Amino acid sequence: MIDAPFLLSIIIIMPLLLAVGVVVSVTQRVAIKIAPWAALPALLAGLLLDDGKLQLPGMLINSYLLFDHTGRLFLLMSAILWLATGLLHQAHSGALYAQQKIVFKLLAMTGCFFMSLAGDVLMFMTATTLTGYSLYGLLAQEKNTTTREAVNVMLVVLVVSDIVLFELLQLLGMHAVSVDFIAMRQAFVITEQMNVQFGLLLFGLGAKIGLLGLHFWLIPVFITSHLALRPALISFVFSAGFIGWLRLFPLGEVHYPAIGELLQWGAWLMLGYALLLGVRQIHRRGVLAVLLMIVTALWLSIVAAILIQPELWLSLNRNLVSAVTQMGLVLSALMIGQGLHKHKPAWKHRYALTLWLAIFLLTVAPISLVSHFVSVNSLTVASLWIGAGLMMFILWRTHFMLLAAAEASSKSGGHKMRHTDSSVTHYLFSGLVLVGLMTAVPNLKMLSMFTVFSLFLLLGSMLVLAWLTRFYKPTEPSQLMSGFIMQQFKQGRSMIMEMTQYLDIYSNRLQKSIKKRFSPIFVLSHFSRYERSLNRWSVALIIMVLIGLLVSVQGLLNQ
Amino acid sequence: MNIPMIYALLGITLFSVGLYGLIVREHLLRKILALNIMGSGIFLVLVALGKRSVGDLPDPVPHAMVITGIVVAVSATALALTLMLKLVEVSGSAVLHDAPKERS
Amino acid sequence: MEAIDIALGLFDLLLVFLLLWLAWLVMSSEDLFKAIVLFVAFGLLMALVWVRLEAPDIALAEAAIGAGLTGALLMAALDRLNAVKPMPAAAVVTSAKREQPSLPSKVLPLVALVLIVLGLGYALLSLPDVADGLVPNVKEQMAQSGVKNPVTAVLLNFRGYDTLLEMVVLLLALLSVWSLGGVRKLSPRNTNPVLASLCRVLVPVLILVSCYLLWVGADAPGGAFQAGSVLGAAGVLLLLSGWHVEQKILLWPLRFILVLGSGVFIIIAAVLFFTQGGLLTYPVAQAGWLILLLESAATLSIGATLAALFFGGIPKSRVDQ
Amino acid sequence: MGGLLSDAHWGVLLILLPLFGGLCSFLWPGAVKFIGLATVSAVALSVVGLGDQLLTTGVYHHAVGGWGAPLGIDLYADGLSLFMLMVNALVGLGVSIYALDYFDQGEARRFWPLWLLLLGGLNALFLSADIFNLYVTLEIVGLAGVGLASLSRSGAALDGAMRYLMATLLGSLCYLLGVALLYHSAGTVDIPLLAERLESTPPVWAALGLICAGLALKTALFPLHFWLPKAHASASAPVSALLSALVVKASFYILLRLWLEIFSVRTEGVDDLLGALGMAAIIWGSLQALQQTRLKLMIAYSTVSQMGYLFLVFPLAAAGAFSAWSAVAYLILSHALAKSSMFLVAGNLMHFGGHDRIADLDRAVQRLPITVGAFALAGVSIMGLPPSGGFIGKWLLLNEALNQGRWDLVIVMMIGGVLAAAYIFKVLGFAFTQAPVTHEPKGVPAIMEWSALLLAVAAIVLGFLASPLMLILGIGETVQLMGAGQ
Amino acid sequence: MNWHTWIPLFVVVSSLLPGLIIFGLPEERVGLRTILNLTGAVIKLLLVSWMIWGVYQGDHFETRVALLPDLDLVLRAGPLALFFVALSTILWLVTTIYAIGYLEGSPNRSRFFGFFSLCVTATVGVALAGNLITFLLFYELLTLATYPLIVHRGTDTARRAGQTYLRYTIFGGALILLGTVWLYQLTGTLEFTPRGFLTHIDPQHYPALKIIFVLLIAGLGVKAALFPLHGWLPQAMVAPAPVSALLHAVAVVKAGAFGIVRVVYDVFGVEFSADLGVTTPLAWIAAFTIIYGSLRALFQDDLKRRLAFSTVSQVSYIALGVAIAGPIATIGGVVHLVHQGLMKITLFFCAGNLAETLGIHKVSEMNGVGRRMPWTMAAFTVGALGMIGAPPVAGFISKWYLGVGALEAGQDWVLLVLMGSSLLNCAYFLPILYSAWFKPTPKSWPEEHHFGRQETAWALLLPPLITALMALAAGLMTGLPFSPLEWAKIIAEREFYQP
Repeated sequence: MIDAPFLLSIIIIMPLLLAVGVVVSVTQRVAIKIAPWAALPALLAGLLLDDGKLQLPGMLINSYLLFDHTGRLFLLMSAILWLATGLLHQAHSGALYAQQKIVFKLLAMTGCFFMSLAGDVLMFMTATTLTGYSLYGLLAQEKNTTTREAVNVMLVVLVVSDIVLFELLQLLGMHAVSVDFIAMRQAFVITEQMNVQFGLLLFGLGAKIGLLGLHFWLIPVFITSHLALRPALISFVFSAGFIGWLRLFPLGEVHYPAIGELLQWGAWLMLGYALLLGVRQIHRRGVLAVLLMIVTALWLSIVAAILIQPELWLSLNRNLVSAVTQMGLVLSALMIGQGLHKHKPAWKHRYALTLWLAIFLLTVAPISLVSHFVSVNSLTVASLWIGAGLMMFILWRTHFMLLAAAEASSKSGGHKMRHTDSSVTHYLFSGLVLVGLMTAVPNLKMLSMFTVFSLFLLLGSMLVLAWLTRFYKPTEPSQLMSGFIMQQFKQGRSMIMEMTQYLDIYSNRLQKSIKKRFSPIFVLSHFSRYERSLNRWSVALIIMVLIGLLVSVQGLLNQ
Repeated sequence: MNIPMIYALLGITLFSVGLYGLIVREHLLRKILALNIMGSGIFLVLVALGKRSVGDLPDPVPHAMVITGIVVAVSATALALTLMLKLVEVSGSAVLHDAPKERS
Repeated sequence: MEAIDIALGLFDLLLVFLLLWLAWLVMSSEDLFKAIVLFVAFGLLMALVWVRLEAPDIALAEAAIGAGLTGALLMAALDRLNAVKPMPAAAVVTSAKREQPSLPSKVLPLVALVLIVLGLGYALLSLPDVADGLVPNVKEQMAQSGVKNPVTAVLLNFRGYDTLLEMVVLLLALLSVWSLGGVRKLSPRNTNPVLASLCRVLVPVLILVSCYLLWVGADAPGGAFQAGSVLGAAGVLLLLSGWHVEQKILLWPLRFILVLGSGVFIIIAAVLFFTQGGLLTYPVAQAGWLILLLESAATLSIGATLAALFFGGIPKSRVDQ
Repeated sequence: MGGLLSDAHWGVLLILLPLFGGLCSFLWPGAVKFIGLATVSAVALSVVGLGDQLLTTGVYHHAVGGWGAPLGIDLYADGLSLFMLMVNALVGLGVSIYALDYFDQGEARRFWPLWLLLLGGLNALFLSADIFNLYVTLEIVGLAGVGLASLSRSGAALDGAMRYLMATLLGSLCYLLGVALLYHSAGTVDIPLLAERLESTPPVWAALGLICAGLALKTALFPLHFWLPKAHASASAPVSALLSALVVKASFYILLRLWLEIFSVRTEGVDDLLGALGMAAIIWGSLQALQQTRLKLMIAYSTVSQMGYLFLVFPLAAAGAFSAWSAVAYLILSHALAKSSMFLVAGNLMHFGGHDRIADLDRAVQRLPITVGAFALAGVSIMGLPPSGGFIGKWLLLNEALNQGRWDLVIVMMIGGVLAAAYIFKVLGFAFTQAPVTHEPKGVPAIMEWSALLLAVAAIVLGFLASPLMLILGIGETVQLMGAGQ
Repeated sequence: MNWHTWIPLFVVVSSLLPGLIIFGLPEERVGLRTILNLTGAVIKLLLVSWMIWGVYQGDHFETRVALLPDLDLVLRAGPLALFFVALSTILWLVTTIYAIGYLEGSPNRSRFFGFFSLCVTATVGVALAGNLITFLLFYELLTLATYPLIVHRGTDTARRAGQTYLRYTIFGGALILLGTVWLYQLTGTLEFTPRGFLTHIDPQHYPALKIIFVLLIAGLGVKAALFPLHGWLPQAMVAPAPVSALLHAVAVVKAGAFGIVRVVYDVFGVEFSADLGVTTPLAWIAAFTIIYGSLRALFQDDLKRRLAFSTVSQVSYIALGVAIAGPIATIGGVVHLVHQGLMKITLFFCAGNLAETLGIHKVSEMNGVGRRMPWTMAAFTVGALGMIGAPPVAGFISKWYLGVGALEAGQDWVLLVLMGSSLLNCAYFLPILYSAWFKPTPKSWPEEHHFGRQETAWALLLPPLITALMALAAGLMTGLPFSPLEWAKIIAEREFYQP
């Protein structure tokens, strides 16, 4: 392992240089060629470099790049996913796709790497906003209005969550001695209004990973996003959401059983809601959005457990991170791979095999963490098992529905996807699943025989259940948007617009009326009448006499 | 109430009559006359009060002042008359209008 | 003795009453010509008052300038006024009636008038009965003044600076009149023989009188201003009788004479300034001569100025009349 | 010449020179411009001479004819009169340079003699210490002013001149009656002696009343300002500059001088009356100025308003503080410079455009940048914005008013400043906008533009010369006396 | 070394002299005029950097000229003064380049550049003023110098805008004059002393001091566009773009804000004014202006009016920072002085570019403009993000310090105001970005000028990019020793909170 922290900076500088290259017309052609491989240095660094810290002298307020275990794992995940995005982009759009897209892509990539390497809070905020806005730039390129609307909602949520996070950091900043994560965590520990700050954290970070109240943007964006952008989306969501938790929230150092209980029940609620949504959801990527919600629910239950028994954190830390990255990779694999079987019947068996493996890996990740809680917190164990079961059930159900749909369409001769680029997706699909397998290896070792057996039992039962319910089709497809909240949002916006519009109109009208009534000419006109009378000789001289008399009388008085 | 005091009182009455004329009468020639009468009134006051000196020689300084005053009065009157004539030539009336017409 | 005093007292009261009545008439008379004639009469009575107040110099000046010349100027102005805008008597009356001054603008001045008279009267009455002012100072310094007549001494020596400025005032008046451009020439009178002969007799006499007044000024009432005004009267008489100044005198000599009075004064002041080191400090020995020189120059220029003022505009030569 | 220079009587020179110049220019109309300019510059030099003489030897005192106070007439020059002489010299120089090119041949021949005699009269007025002598100089200034005002012989000019003549004569006669009363109650006409001999007896009060009324009429204080706008607006430009800057100030100077010496001890109520009239003048003058559509009338009304500022000093002077006097002297100098520059600018615009309607200042900025620049700088001084002399005057006056807790004066001064800004920027606003070109513009000679600018710049530079000028004001104990007296 | 006494004067003269010369230049001498302008700017930059280096070492620069016997004009280069002078000098250089490009071929440019240099002289004077009287002198000079620039176009609307501008500023000037005289009356001195010179005044004058504070802040508030007195700013947008860029984003508005900082810190002293109880109402007004400005900006279809209202709200951040009497909040307020200047001038440059090249004045006409003018819109985006407070660009640092400072000073409600204003900023900036980048371009632009290959003239394009980069660098590189933030810290520690 090379101990050279300065190499870390290359990870960030490389994509930026390429972005500049793309913009400058001279080097545009070369830069576009290299663009897809921009994630390579991050991958190599993730593999070869050992932990370290790089102090950036001028940058922000004494900020530095931190490269530790969680950083490494998330960096690897983002690197792989961005590599996949690059390849998919090149494969799918073929021709020299819009220069604007590449610039946004490279910027988003830099942002993601920055997030995993950020050593201090402000750097992390910069990275999140950079990625958020450039991803928005990428997603908003689509022509049809529904995607536009969905992505706009996403942006609004992102911006609001950023502002909330910024306020939280300011609240912490008051107590923190400096701006980096460690100091922030101490600040978190010693604050009095813990619940206010935890609420802000939950809102700020939850918005990105689809917390219950803020999940409405997730499904539409997952469904409408362009094929090549899906891995990037997952990488942004996972790193923006989970790195924030891991770095900012002092897991293991703070003991708040009250909040823990509340969070636990929140997680249960989320799981129930996810089940409801999953069943009603027919679109294959919509389902994956629900899966993401389930993952978040599991994460919250784990956090709740740690809040109740902080000492669990030490042992749990490493596997939790690897489990999360594993789930991320598998989810992104499913995002690309699901539904591939339609156009390449020959690859059907390989596809079925990888799908099975993916589902297995996805569900085994939470189960592998069960061993930590088995003796301590039964509720968390139950939620983990239920979560895994739910995931399996929903995945299988969508798989069977896809199979049924495939038969129906093959009978009616549905449209054929373009064949050429689907091969790349195949390879990437299986590649990502294999990488997921590799990250899962350390966790699998932890599995006891009993858990493996019960896992397979669960797998079988879920398979049967999914097979039975594959014919139940929800009557009307769930709208693209979870309608109700969107309407509220729209009406609220228009109402505010009108209210402040009146403010504008009234102030103009007020100004005009003042000008008309008290205009100087109006006031002065009746002064000129007095002036004319003053100009008459007799009046003036009488006044003069009066003044003379006044003066002499004055003299007499105070003689 | 000796003689000089009477004449002094006459002087101030003449001054007031002149002032009254100046205020009330509108024709410029009359105003010039009024000014002259006021002037004589003031000269009267000057010389009359000068007479109160003991001995036979009345105070010569007011006399000198009055002679200067008379010359100044005549030059002012001459100028006023010429100005009035020019004004009449131009504006046609020897009365200082309060310029309602020229109020632009 | 009392009889004379009583008579004189009665005479004074009569004079005071007459003057007041005349002043009121001048102010309230409707017809301008009448007003001017009354004003001339007022002037003559004023001369009488000056005699009563033992101010012979002023009496002379008042008679010559106050009554005579101002009267002439007013008459000439009225004549020109009628020539420019023949003012029908009715027009004057109607104009007066049209703007019949409303009651307050009539009563208010009267009230103000009465207040002024009362105020000033009270002020005068509280003055001490006997105050000899600057008489002692004048008596002391009379010796050095170089003249015997105290008024001339004050006028030309003690307060010579005032006289210098006064000459400038006279010149200024003339300058302004000339800068206003010529007024209409007097309406041409057919020079009737009586006026011509009177003029031939009277002018030399007037010139003689002015010279006498100039000379006697040093010792007795007289002096530059009285002499000058008499000379001016002579000039007016000549102008009235249609006499015209020749071309060649018009340009430079006339201006020289007009400027002579103040010019000499300033030159002497400058000379004295350089020699004596002060403004108008006459050396005691030559004081008398210097005053005489000043007075003669002043007489000449006053006469010319007063005549020119009567004439109105810049006298053009006969050619471009 | 050395001996002559050091102890020479510069004062006498100041009086004789202009009179002599006036006579020569009357005698030799051909060389009138040369004589005029020579005399004015000679006067300016002698003012400088007098200045350094005063600085070295203190107050200048000269008995005319060697007769001494009660009998003869005294010339007296202290800080205040030197300041006024400086105003004369500066504005006189500027206006004379302007007049070189402004008048055609005929008018020039009539302008210069009158102007030089006026200058002589003003110098005599500022130097004399004898109230009857002041009357005669007042007459000279009055008649010369009327002569100059009626120079252009237009209908409006004659009407204005007539009103001005009537007002001046009436004012002088009242003043003369006042002098008579003073003479007969104190037996002398010399100011220092009067100061010693006068007690508060009824005649003195009557005299005070008459003199205040007469001089207020001549200074066009608020209710008696009816003659000023027409006279100053209708006269030709350099003449209205002289009238506004110098002549109006002369009668104020006499009132100030008499107040300083004779009356201040006895008057409590009267100075508040004058202060009240001053305040009314500021407000009324500005309001009227705002309404005028013609530039020269506006500037004339602005004079009425600015004169109000000068009268504010009377209520403050009761405590005899030195800063009140220096404030008023400063205001006089800066107003004289700024106002004369403004009238010269108005002259330029009339000469260029044939009219001075404010609304149709057709893009004057583009065609006459120097003139509009001069107007702007002069405006800055009139408004009392910082870099200018007007600001220093306003600052001192404000300081003094606050010192004595006179809040009414402070408020009025503020309103006056804002109103002044209103009507000045109204003109500047129009200078930028395009108006329909109604006439064929006539070129304005460079001298006329530059002399206007020179005066305006002087008003601004004045702002930076505060301390040396205050030193000059300090000469002569009259001001200190007042201060020390209280 | 007597050099130190004359440098501040040279700095002021270095823009006054070219200005006066340019006034005299005939219209067609473009080359000479540009050289004069640029040399003036460069000389000033060098002098300023020399002074910055000097002050950093602790030297003392002061020029003293006697104005009145006991009152003199002082030009003193303290850290705070240099902070503002550096900002205005750099931006003057950039804006001159921009103005040369913008006014190509338009009438009476000599007059324009003359007054332009006068404005900068006045701004530098305001910054370097050592006592309240000098401040007042240059403050009024600024009013006089900006008026002709506003009415430069000579149209009737310009005249009316000039009229309203004057009505406000002259009124403000009068208030300040009254306050200054009264203060001079009470204390006898007007020198800016680090912790204020009013501590020794005996308490019975306190009500008077309160009124003086209100007078001064109202007078300064006119230029700093605090709520009731902001009416002139949106109307002054009728002026040409470089005028509205330098003056209404940097010089005039900042002079007002800088004045408020000076009055609160160097005249009253922040502790004294806090326990005098005057800072909280100021904080309330500033907060209300922030919200009001943003609300009004929401509905202005005219781009420059929207930016004007956003200036109204942004400048009140500085007032807010000052009013929260805490060291960190001060740093936030003072550093926002520079950050807001950099960001806002970029936005105005871009607005000028759009108006000049494509004839766009309305926000509704800006669909797809990102494609036609990508670089200008990139600069606009950087500026807009900065305004919103998005981290990489400079805006978020000042918001960060303001927020933390407010909390430290115990004024929690300020946090809500900051949050609300950030939201509103997003509400009126993001739609512009969205419509510029993602909406289809219209068939034709109102009046399009083509400049060969690049999107617009170099002189128009370079300045916004430079200022955008500066804003980005001020955001990213705040750690560097001479960055605005470090300098603000020096100001806070040296000038305001000396032990």
